[in-house]
Formats: sequence, structure tokens, C-alpha cells
Amino acid sequence: MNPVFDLGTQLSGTINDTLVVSLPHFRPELSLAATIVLLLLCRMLPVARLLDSALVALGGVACGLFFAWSDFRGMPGLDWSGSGAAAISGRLELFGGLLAFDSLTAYIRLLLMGFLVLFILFTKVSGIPDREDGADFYSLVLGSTLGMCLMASANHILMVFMAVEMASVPSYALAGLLKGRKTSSEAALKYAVYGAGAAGIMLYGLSLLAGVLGTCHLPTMAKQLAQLAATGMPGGTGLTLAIGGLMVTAGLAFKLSAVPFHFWCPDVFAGAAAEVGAFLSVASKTAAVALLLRVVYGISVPATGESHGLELAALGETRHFITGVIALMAVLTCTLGNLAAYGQTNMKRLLAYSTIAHAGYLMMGVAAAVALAGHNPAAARAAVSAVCFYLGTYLFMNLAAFAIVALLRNSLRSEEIASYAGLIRTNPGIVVATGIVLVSLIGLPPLAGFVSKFLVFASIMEAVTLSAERPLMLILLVVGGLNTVVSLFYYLRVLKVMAFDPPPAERTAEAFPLVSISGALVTALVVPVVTLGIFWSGLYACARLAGAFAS
Amino acid sequence: MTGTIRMDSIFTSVLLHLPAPTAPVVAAVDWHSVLFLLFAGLACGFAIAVVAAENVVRMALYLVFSLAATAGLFFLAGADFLGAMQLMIYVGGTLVLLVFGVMLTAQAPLVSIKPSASDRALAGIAGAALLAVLLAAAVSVDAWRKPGVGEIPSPTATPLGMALVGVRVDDPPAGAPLTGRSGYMLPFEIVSVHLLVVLVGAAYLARAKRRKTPRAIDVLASSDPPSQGAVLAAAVPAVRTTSGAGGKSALLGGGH
Amino acid sequence: MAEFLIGFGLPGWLAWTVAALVAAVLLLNVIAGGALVFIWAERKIAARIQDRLGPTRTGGRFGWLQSLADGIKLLAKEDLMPEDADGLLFRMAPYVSFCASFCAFIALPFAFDVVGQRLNVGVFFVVAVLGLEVFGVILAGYASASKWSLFGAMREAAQVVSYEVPLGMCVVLPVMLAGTMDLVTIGEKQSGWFINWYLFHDPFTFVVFWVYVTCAVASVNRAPFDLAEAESELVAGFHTEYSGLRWSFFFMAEYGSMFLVSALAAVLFLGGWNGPIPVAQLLGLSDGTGDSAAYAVRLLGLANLLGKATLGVLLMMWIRWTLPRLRIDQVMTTCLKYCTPIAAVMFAGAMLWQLLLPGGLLPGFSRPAGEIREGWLEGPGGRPAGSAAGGQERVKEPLRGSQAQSAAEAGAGVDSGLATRSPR
Amino acid sequence: MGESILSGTVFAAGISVGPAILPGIFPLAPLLAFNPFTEPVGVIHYMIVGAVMFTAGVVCMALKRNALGVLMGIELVLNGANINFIAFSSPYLRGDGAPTLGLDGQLIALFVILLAAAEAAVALAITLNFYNNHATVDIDRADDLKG
Repeated sequence: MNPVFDLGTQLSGTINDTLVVSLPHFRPELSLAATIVLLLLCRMLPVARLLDSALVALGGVACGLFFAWSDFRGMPGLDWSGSGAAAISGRLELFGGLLAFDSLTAYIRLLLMGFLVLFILFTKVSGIPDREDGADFYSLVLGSTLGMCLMASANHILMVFMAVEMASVPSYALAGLLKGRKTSSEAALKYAVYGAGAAGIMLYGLSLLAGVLGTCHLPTMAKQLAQLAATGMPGGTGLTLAIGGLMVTAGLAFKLSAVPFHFWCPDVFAGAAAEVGAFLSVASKTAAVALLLRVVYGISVPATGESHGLELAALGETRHFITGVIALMAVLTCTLGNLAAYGQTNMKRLLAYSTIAHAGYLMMGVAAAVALAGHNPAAARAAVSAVCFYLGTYLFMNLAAFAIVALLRNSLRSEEIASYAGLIRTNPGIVVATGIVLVSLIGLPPLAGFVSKFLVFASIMEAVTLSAERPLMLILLVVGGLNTVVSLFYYLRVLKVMAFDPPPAERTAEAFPLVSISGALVTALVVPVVTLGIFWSGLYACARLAGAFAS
Repeated sequence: MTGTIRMDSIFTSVLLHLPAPTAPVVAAVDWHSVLFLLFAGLACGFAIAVVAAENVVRMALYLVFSLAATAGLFFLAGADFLGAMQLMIYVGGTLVLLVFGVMLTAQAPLVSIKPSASDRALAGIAGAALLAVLLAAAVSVDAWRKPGVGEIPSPTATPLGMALVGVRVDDPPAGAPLTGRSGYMLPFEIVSVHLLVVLVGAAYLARAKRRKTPRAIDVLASSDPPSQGAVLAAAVPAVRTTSGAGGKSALLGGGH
Repeated sequence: MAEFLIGFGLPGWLAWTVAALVAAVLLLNVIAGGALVFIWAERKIAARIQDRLGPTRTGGRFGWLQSLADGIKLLAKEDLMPEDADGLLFRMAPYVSFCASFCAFIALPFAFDVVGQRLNVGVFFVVAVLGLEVFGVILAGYASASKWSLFGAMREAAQVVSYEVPLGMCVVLPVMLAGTMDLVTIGEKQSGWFINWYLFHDPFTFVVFWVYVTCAVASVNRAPFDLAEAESELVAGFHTEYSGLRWSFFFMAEYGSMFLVSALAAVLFLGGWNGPIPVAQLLGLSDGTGDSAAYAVRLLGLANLLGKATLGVLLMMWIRWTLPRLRIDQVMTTCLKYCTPIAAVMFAGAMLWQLLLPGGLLPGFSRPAGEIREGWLEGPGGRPAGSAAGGQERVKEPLRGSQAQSAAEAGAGVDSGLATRSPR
Repeated sequence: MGESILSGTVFAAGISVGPAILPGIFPLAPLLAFNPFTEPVGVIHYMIVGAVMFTAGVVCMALKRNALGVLMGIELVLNGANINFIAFSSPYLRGDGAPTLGLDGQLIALFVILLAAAEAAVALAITLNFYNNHATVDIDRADDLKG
């Protein structure tokens, strides 16, 4: 029973929690929400209609980026030297426990906001959306990103589901952006149907988990689960939890486009505009990985407390199960993504399979982190940091790749790999830029992709030596290595077409030169891919701080 | 039982004008269970009917019945507000929308698109397997198999409303962990942003595009054939799709 | 009544069933009897407005028995179904319409505590169930295999879904003032002089009442919003192909809904069963003073509410025969550009009024005191007890589900479920 | 409670042999011993309804070729999950000592209803857009992208 109930105390507690604790850490999301309203208001007022909606959106997102950055800078323990001083996650619970605010939230939000700024610039240059659709398009993008920010901080079952829905439903509409085109509407329909189905399955799984554990709050769920596990999962709860967990995994895997829930990804990417593909492949994936970390850690690693050690030990079996599931999916995802990318003739489809493969690498990192969590917290933190670093570099690589596809589409009117033939004769700059991006996606030195892949593989290596999941991690390592080799061929094939094949006879238009607005955009996106390969300590310091969430 | 059943009072006090005798109420039939069976049967039966039906309009009708019966289950479980919301938003809003969509597309050949027999068999087997798994998940937890204690639930509208502004006034249920009880102000507020965005998206997709002057990028013909929505297509940036897909869609496009 | 029957030695379940049936039949009579009277009234009123006499022969000078004659004619009429119609749906549609209208009556109080099933979320329930009537119309439109019917159904669907938004907003306003969604409590909070009616609570409620009237007329498909059956364009809209008894079910549903929204307006804004002058209170009668007094008070309340609801129905008839039909775009404009914003602004205004002027402008007329909440203040955990609503005992009463598809299970079964359940 | 007319006569035979035939380890046995007319329902009964609705929804999604049929399947799936949440939240159904969600379950179900409405609106707009472009709602005709 409650102690004596006092509405006044309760209310003032809520007001305090909301205004003093929560809202200051919620400013990036708030600025997104405000920008959405502003975008729609601008369309209503005749004077404001002259204003380009991209500018409004850019202003709002820049605001959000500023807040996200100041939040991130405000985290204790940001260590630029990378010397390994223990970072502190600075964990807070916002809005009465619905959201968790810690270094991972701050980092992912920073990535998302930074991505949005670049993305809006990119869409402005590439011309989709045009002026008339601008307000709709940016409302949808910002609304979806709002959901992704919540995905990165969800700490409650409702928020897990709601964030996924908030991120997905506007994306369905985005996939149908080119609404007069058959392929686009088909892509949207497939995405919506599969996405909604996956969300429904996830919800059912969440209901089972919540029902067994008697709470919806993720850290409390971990506590309850530890209690259950300590008593040996009485009364067949183990089976129910496993089924529920697998159903939740299905929903998360859909967002990650992990095998066997990947089939929507190539079709949606091929049917939707390349701009939307960039958004889905970078932002959506970043948020999905963050949510995976949240849920997995929320369930299987109890928060620090007096009985932390006991609970951590009790949850060993759970972590074993989770590691197994994620590692298995990672292996399948990576392999299938890379193998299927071979037969592709369309650049967007190829990038879609590349996205799937990269989701696999990211999941390997997550698996390693979970495997290490019970044995060596420092190594687990390093694994999470590696995943976070990967996300940071992936942002630039994939955005650059999609930007090149979109801008080439504008000038060549085609997204076929074959139509890129012989570009080196007219536009060597573009080919070099493409080459850098693709080589980085393969993960070859000295580019950003190499560093991130190296870090993830190093974590898996560490998991091989330190954790109890030795054979599994070995498999991961081997499969990851083999896949990298496999991926070499299809990425390089694109380069080969660009460099060595004769240009198609019917090509009339020229690709854009590197000295132009489009070229400047590509350059701006490619430069970080190169520099992060050499000067990576800054981003890694940020990623290390993000990894502190796992402490 | 006093002061609550009021249709009786019409009869007792208005028509008969007799005091109600105070005999002890002995009813062995658990009406809650009977009503549960009724609603559960309706909900499940119509859910299966949705699957079995081939006419999409009938499917929609069965779905209405199924979800309305679900609202009945909510009432029985003590979730009065949720039951009303289910009726109001789900049945009265979402499903009307869905039926609206059915009407818009219900041309004779599209009303019943039959799946092939092999699909049907496969779906039946997969469905049975899934049901078996879910039932196993439900049944294997001991605590859920116990009969309900029949604790009388308090009305939920006010506690729900208070929870939505962030204050929890309901008692924590017996046996529940004490931590992790949160107010729900954030989702309550943020869902409004979501609904706004979604409305914008739906309106964008549904409205015909009225462009005054086509851009240069649109004038260049694309290989995508003019479709049913050619009016809309005229305004869409031209992106040449794969020759294979384009050819295929040209075939399909020629078909109708 | 069930207790009464049990007193005669009937088994409990039988007693409850009988009680439920009686309740259901009583409610049914409200609709059926109401429809008889209202159809006659509509004819007379239409005639007077158009400067003619209307029915004059059947049953004397005023044509009293005209509706009855119509009913007999309808019963005897051949029941036609178009060849291409979807038989099942075609037959089902009128009953769906009728059931929805009928179910909403379950939660409607006719006087203090004279209600089929007192629901904690009564307002919502009534509005929600009323919104389900549209399915009958849509089904009828589709199943008739006639383009006129389908057009009518589509219009209806668009209209009803749109108007539920402002209607819901209007309804929320009295709910906010009363602090509960229980219709009985809302009515009881307006007891006393007419100045206590929520209509006169503040300027915002006064405005919102008229918005409610507009939306209510639209949501029951009456002119000038009767696009679903616009006879000048769509023959007869969704019921073009219906005849005989099925057609009459549509009409019963329509008049039932009209009565329902009027009665809801009466309970929400016009003091419910409380007359403009608290006669009973002035005479010193109340529920507590004895059985005969309670009986009289309730009967008076019943008369009050029926009178107010009838007035509302007559108002709708007056509107119908006075205003021309709107175009569909005008219907939507009225809803989205006028009703919804006005309702929203009025809601905000009433909220501020509550905050700033809780006592109202006229201190002489005191409102019934007491905070009525739904039980969480009087819970067992040492909480302060909230004052009771209208002197009625408000313990955490069990919730009994009751919006059954038919009324039989709704009225009764639930009650005894309780009885059995409580001893556990 | 015991002298029920129905339980005494109609159901006695079937009910009493239920547990005898089925060994106690089979978890469905207690359910077969449930006399639906006299005994109170528990969480499990709601969960069975939820499971049936969920399965019907999944099968509907997999089987129907009409895009709107698939959307109906999604509604069923979400409702199946909602029934679970309501069952876990109900003090009426909770067995002795079982974990319960309390009001949280109802709140989640409430938001699920809202989110489902939003999702249905977008999915419907997408379907109508598809219909505009393809002149069909047959989801099997959406095969331009399998190239």
C-alpha cells in the first residue's frame, strides 16, 4: 500500500522531475518537435511561405545539434586524449523512468543531429524534395528522427514500442515519396506491411516479457529477471521468456534489416528515392543499433546497486542466450548481405545489401559486448565503444555513397551500375570519391571503415580470449574476416565499371564536375571518410564516452 | 449490490413500487465467466472468420465484430476506459477508415482475391504451429494458470488520466516491484507530435499533386510507364529504373 | 428486481436473466415507442412548416395513428433485395445500425440512477457506440450493389468520422467541469436551479452547446447534413434498395439516435433530469425521505429528461424543414474549419474559467459542493475520503462489462456475476 | 458456489475425467478441468484469446493477397497483444501471487490503440497510392522490385 497519499507532493514531484530534471536533457527532441510545427505553420502563413522549408528545417536541426552537443559536452568524463581514464556514463532517468539519459543517448543523438544537418544539405543539393513537398518531407524526416532519438533512450517497454513506431511510420510515407511512380508506391506498401507486422510481433513479445516479469521498466525487468534466474526460472517461465525475447528480437531485427527479416530492405531502397535510402540506411540503422544495445543491456545487465554482482551472475544464462541469438543472426546477416550483393546491377540495391552486411558487422560487435559484459566490464565497454565508433564512420561512408548515387542520378538519369561506365574519362574526381567511399565500406586501410572494422574485430578477439563464449566468438571472427574478403569483389566491381569499361553509347548527359555545388557536397562527405581513417582519436574519445553506458 | 443496478429501479420503484426483498443472492453460475466465454468466443470466432473469409468487405465486417467483442473483454477485465477507447478509436475510427479504404478499392475483381490452395495449406500449418508455440508460452507459466482472485477493480478513468499527466494515484498492485512505476506524460505529449507527422504524411500521399510548372527534371521522359495515377506521375522527378524492372512494369502497365 | 424475484424463490441466474430481459424490453420500448411518436411529429411539423396539414385521417383529426398505420403497412410490404446484392450483408446492415443505436441507450440515465448500466465512462461509451451506427449505413451502401447507395455510404463514412472529432471535444467540456465521465454524476452535479446547468456555467459552455447541437445533427445524419440519403441526388442514398421491415429498422435507428443525442445534450448541458426549478427540493422531497418520495422524484426526473430530449428532437425537425442541404465540401468545412477550432478554443476558455473563476460570476447561486472523483481518493490506504456524489455511496464498485452485442446479456448477467464473485 | 445447476449435471462428467486422463505434467490439463460456467476466469484465458487473435492476424497477413486484408491482419495482431496487456493489468483476473502490471498494462494498451490508428492511417494512404498507380490492391502484383 502506498504511504499516505498526498496529491500536492506528487504533483510537485512530477513538476520538478519534468521541468528541472528531464526537459533540460530533452532539448534536442524538443527542437525537432518545434521545427515540425514551425514547418507546418510556415506553410499556412502567406509571408512565411516564401521561406524555403529546407532552411527552416536546417535551422531547427542546427538548434538540435547545438543542444545535443552541449548535452554531450556536459557529460562527465569526456577524455579527448584517449588515454583510457574511466569514463562515466552519467546515467539519469528522465520522465519518471521512461527514458534513460546517459552517454549512449547523448552520443547517438549527436550522430543523428549531425546526420540530419548533412542530410538536409544533401537533399537541398539533390533537389528531392522540391519546394512544394519540402514541408511534408522535412516534417516526416524530423518526425522519424524524433522517434529515433527516443529509440536511443528508451528505458520502458512502452517507449521501446512507441519509439519504433514513431521512427517507422513516417518512414513508410517517406518510402512512398515519389508518389506517382509504381516502384515507389510498391516500396512503400511493402515497407509498411512488413514493418507493421514486425512491430506487432514485437509488441506481443514485449507483452509476454512484461507479463512474466511484472513490470515495464527495463532496469526493473532486469532485477526481476535476475530474481527469477536465481531461483531457476520456476514454473516454466524460461520458455515464455525465450519466446517473448525471440519475438522482440524479430522486431528489432526488422529495424536492423537483419536476416531473416531483411527482405524488405533491397526492395525499399530500390523503389524509394536515393535520399530516402540514405536516411533509412544511416539514421534508421544507427537508432536500431542503439535500441538493440538498450534492450539487450537493459534486460541482461542489471543496473549498479548493492546486489549488482549477484544479479549479474544470475543473468549469465540470459546473456548466453542473447549472445547466441545475436551472433547467429549476425553471421547470417553478414554472409547473406555480402553474397546477395554480388548479383546486383542496380547501385541502390547493391548499397541495400551492403547496408545489410554492415548491420551484420555491427551486431557482431553487440554480441561481443554482451558476451564480455559478465566477465570483463572494461572490455565490454570497449566493444560498445567500437560499435559506436563504427556508427560514426558509417554515417559519413553511407551518406556519401547515397549522395553520389543521387547526384549521378540527377545528371545521368540512371541508377544502374552499368550506366556509370567510363566515368573516369569525363569525371575522374567523382570516380576517386566513389573509390574512397567504397574502399572504406570494404574496410581497407587507411580509411575510416578500416578503423571501425578493426575495432569491432579487436573486441571480438578480446571476447574470444576473455569471455565464456569462445567458440561462438571464434566463428564470428572467422565469418567476419571471410566476409570482408568477399565484399572486396562486388565493391571493386563498381570501381572497375567506372574506370575500365567503355562509356555507353547513348549517354548524352555529363556527370557533374567535382567543382560544383554537388561536387562540393560529395567532397565534404568524403573528406571525413579519409581523415577519420587517420585522425580517429577524437571520434573514438566520443565513442569511448558512449561506451561508458555499459558500465 | 445496492445503489448500482438501475434498470431494476425503474421496475422496482417506478412500476411496482415495492421494496426489494433482501433474500441472500445465491447464484452458482459465474456470470463473469459466462460473459467472458461469450465475448471470447465472438472475438476468436470472428478473428478466424476474418482469415477464412474471401470477400474483403465481409472481412472488414468480421473484424469490426471481433474488435468490438475485444472491447467487451476489456470491460470484463475491469479496464472500462480502455473498453470505451477501443470502441471509440479502434472500432469507430480506425476501422471506419479501413472500411472506407475497402469501399474505395472494392471493384468487382478485387473484392475477393483468392490465395492459392498451397498457400492456404501452408498458412494453416504455420498458423497451427505458431498457435501451439504461443499457447505453450501462455500455459507454461504457473502463475497465469491460477484462477483469478476476483479482486474488484476500481474505476480506471481518473487514475489513467492522472498517470497521463505524470502522477500515479493508483495503488501499486500487490506483488509488483515497487520501482519502475512511471508517469506517462512524455508519451502523452509526444504522441501528439507523432500523430501530427503521420497526418502530414498521409495527407501528402493522398493528395493529388498540383504543380503549376513542371521542372526540367520532370520533362525528360522516364522509362516508368504512365500508370493509373498518370496525373500524379507527371510531377514526379524522373529516375530511370532498371531496364529489367522497367520493362516488367511496362508489361504490367500495359495490362490495365 | 432480480433480488425481488429471488425473494420468490427463483434461482439466481433465472432471476437475473428475467431482470435483464425486462430492462432490455423497457429500453427497446423507448426506441420503438419514440419512433412512433416522432415519425408522426415529424410529419405534422413538416406539414406545418410547409403550410399544409399533414396526416389528418387515421385516428382522428390529428392523424394520431398515422405511424401505426405506416408500421402495419411496412410489415405487410414485400421485402425486396436486389439481385446483385450481397445477401448476408444486405440483411445484416439494418440490424447493425439498430443495435448500435440501441446499445448506446444502455448507459443513458433517464433519471437519477434510472439507468440500464451505470458506467464509469458513460459519456465515452455513449458517444463511442453511437459512432458504430455508421457501419450499418456503410454495409447497406455496399451490399445494395447500387451506386447511389455506395455514394451515400461513402459520404456518411467521411462525415461521421470527421464529426466525431468536434463532437468529442464538446462532450469533454462538461466532463471537465464535472470531473467525471459518469453520466449520472454529471446530471446530479447540475441539480438545483437552472442556473446550475452547464449550459449557463460560463460563456464558453454556452457556445459549445450550439457546436454540440451542430455536430450532433451531423452525426445522426439529419438535414442539413443528410448527404448519405440526399434524395435529390442519390434517390435515397444508402437505403435506396431497402423496403419493408428492414427499411423501418433504419428509421428506428435514426430516430433512436436523434433521441439519444438529444438526451445526451440534456444530461450534459441542460441539467439532465433536474428541472429548471428544483420543485422536489423546495417541497422537501428527496431520495432519502421515503419510498414514495423517491418514486415521485424519479418519475419527475424521468418526465423532465424525456421532455428535454423531445424538445431536442423537435428542434432537429425544425432545422430539417428549414435549412437547405449542404454540399459535401460545405459539410467538411463546417466540421474542420468551424466546429473543431471553436470547440477547441471553447475548451481552453472553459478550462481557464474554471481556473480563474471557480465560483462563477453569480455568487448567489451556489453550485453543489464537493469534489467528485472516482475512488482513488477514498481508497483503503489511509487516504482522505472524497466527499460522496450526491449523497450516494461510492465505494469502489465493481465494473461490470455490458456493452454486449445484444441487450440481454448486457443488462443482467453482469450483475449477478458480481454477486457470485464477491464472496471469493 | 458448489451447488451449481450447470456444473452439477451437465459438466460433471467431462470435467472430472479431464485431469484423470491427462497426466499432470501436461500443462493444458488444468485448463480442461476448468468449468467455464462456475469458475472464475484467469489470466490464462485472456491469453488464449490473445494468442488466437494474434495467430489469426499473422495468418491473415501471410495469406491475404488484398493489401487491405493484410492491414486487417495487423490490427488483429496488435489486438492480440493488447488483450495480453489488459489481462496482465487486471486485478480481477490475477491469480494469487502472480506478477501483475497494474495500470501500466492499461496505459500501454491505450497508447497501442493510438499508435495503431496512426499506423492504419498511413498504411491506408500508401495502399490507396498503390491502387492509384497499379489499379489493383493485389499485393502479389507488387513484383516490380524483384528484379
